[in-house]
Amino acid sequence: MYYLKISPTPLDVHALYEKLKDPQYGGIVTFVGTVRQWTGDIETQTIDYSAYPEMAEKQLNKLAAPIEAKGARVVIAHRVGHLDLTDEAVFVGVAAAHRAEAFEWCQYLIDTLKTEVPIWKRETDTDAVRWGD
Amino acid sequence: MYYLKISPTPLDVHALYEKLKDPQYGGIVTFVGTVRQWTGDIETQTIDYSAYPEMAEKQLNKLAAPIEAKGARVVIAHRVGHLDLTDEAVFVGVAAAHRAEAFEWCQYLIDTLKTEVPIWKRETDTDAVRWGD
Amino acid sequence: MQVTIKLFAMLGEQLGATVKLDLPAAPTAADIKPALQTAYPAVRQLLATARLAVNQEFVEDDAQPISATDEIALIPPVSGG
Amino acid sequence: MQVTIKLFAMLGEQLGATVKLDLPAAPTAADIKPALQTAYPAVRQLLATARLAVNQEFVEDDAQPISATDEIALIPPVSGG
Repeated sequence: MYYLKISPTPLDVHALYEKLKDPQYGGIVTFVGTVRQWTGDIETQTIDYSAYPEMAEKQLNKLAAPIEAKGARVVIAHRVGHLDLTDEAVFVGVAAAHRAEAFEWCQYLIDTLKTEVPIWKRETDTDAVRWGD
Repeated sequence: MYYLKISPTPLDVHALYEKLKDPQYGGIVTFVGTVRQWTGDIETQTIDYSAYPEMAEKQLNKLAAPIEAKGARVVIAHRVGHLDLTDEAVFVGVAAAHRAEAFEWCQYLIDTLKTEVPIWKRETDTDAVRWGD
Repeated sequence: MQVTIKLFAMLGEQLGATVKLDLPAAPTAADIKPALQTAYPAVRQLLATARLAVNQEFVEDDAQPISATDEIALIPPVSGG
Repeated sequence: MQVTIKLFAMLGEQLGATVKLDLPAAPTAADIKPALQTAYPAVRQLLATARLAVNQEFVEDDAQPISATDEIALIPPVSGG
């Protein structure tokens, strides 16, 4: 039932959100990560995301399955390729019966994605090129 | 800068989300509350929301101002009138530099809205009409 | 002194969107709910759970004076969202 | 035994998307990073911070045997999202 995708196509945030709507759910929490201009004194111009796509999708499945087993719906999409300022890099959405669990699970998924899913960013900043930490 | 609205017009979730995008923010968290069909054994058919609109908008301003003062952007819209299953009743969005604060503030806003903002629901369930608790 | 009180949700359904209420001279916020409960004993319990708002602000201080031009409302437990 | 190792991010930029590596007979997961560090001392530190994946799963057990048909990858610290 859940939808997980890693793709170079720009994220269609509204279409991803619509996948979460269902009469059985009362709360939908989404997180969208966008390309931010400033990190302290460092100015970012663009970000290139790359992935180990087969493993990344397997890892996303491992994260999403236990949340869905609790009755929620999970939608995750991550973009790869060349992104400009304000472009959406990632969408994580959870629909659940009640809002507290939707918040908890959405935050768990993005926090865990950021350590366990093989995707990397390469920032082109005004002063240097940096691989994400 | 923030946008707060109470209106009988159906919520345009995508337009509300777009108001949150800005190069200074890297994380956007949104909560959408929709009309759920089942609450235990009670089946909901429709919900009518009513408000004390002038006071509700004042209360939303009081909630949003301190969050915006911390550098985030807040967008809140609540629908009034007659809603069917899966219709969006409320949108609460927070854009912030970092995701942890966006999650925290979005959840704070919806939790506080639910106790401090004069809006009421009147559920038409299959067995009875109920005012929200 | 007569004041008009806005009512909402189940209270509005029971008593109408507004009611007029006679208060003693120099009234304070603390006088309103008891006077309403005397006038409308059938909704005594609903009135007890409602919060008073004056000029679109929840009243924090029961000693707040009430004037005839204030916008007074009773706010039943809210259930938006 | 020769294996092919997939590399990503800064490691892929430095050494290419794949490298071939000779391992002793009956190798285990524990043999891979030291052999790579010997072959590519310039990226010793980058290799140290990477995690090993075999058949698209992070390796939890250093004693896991490695066969010539396994898909082996080194995963630098991820930075998606």
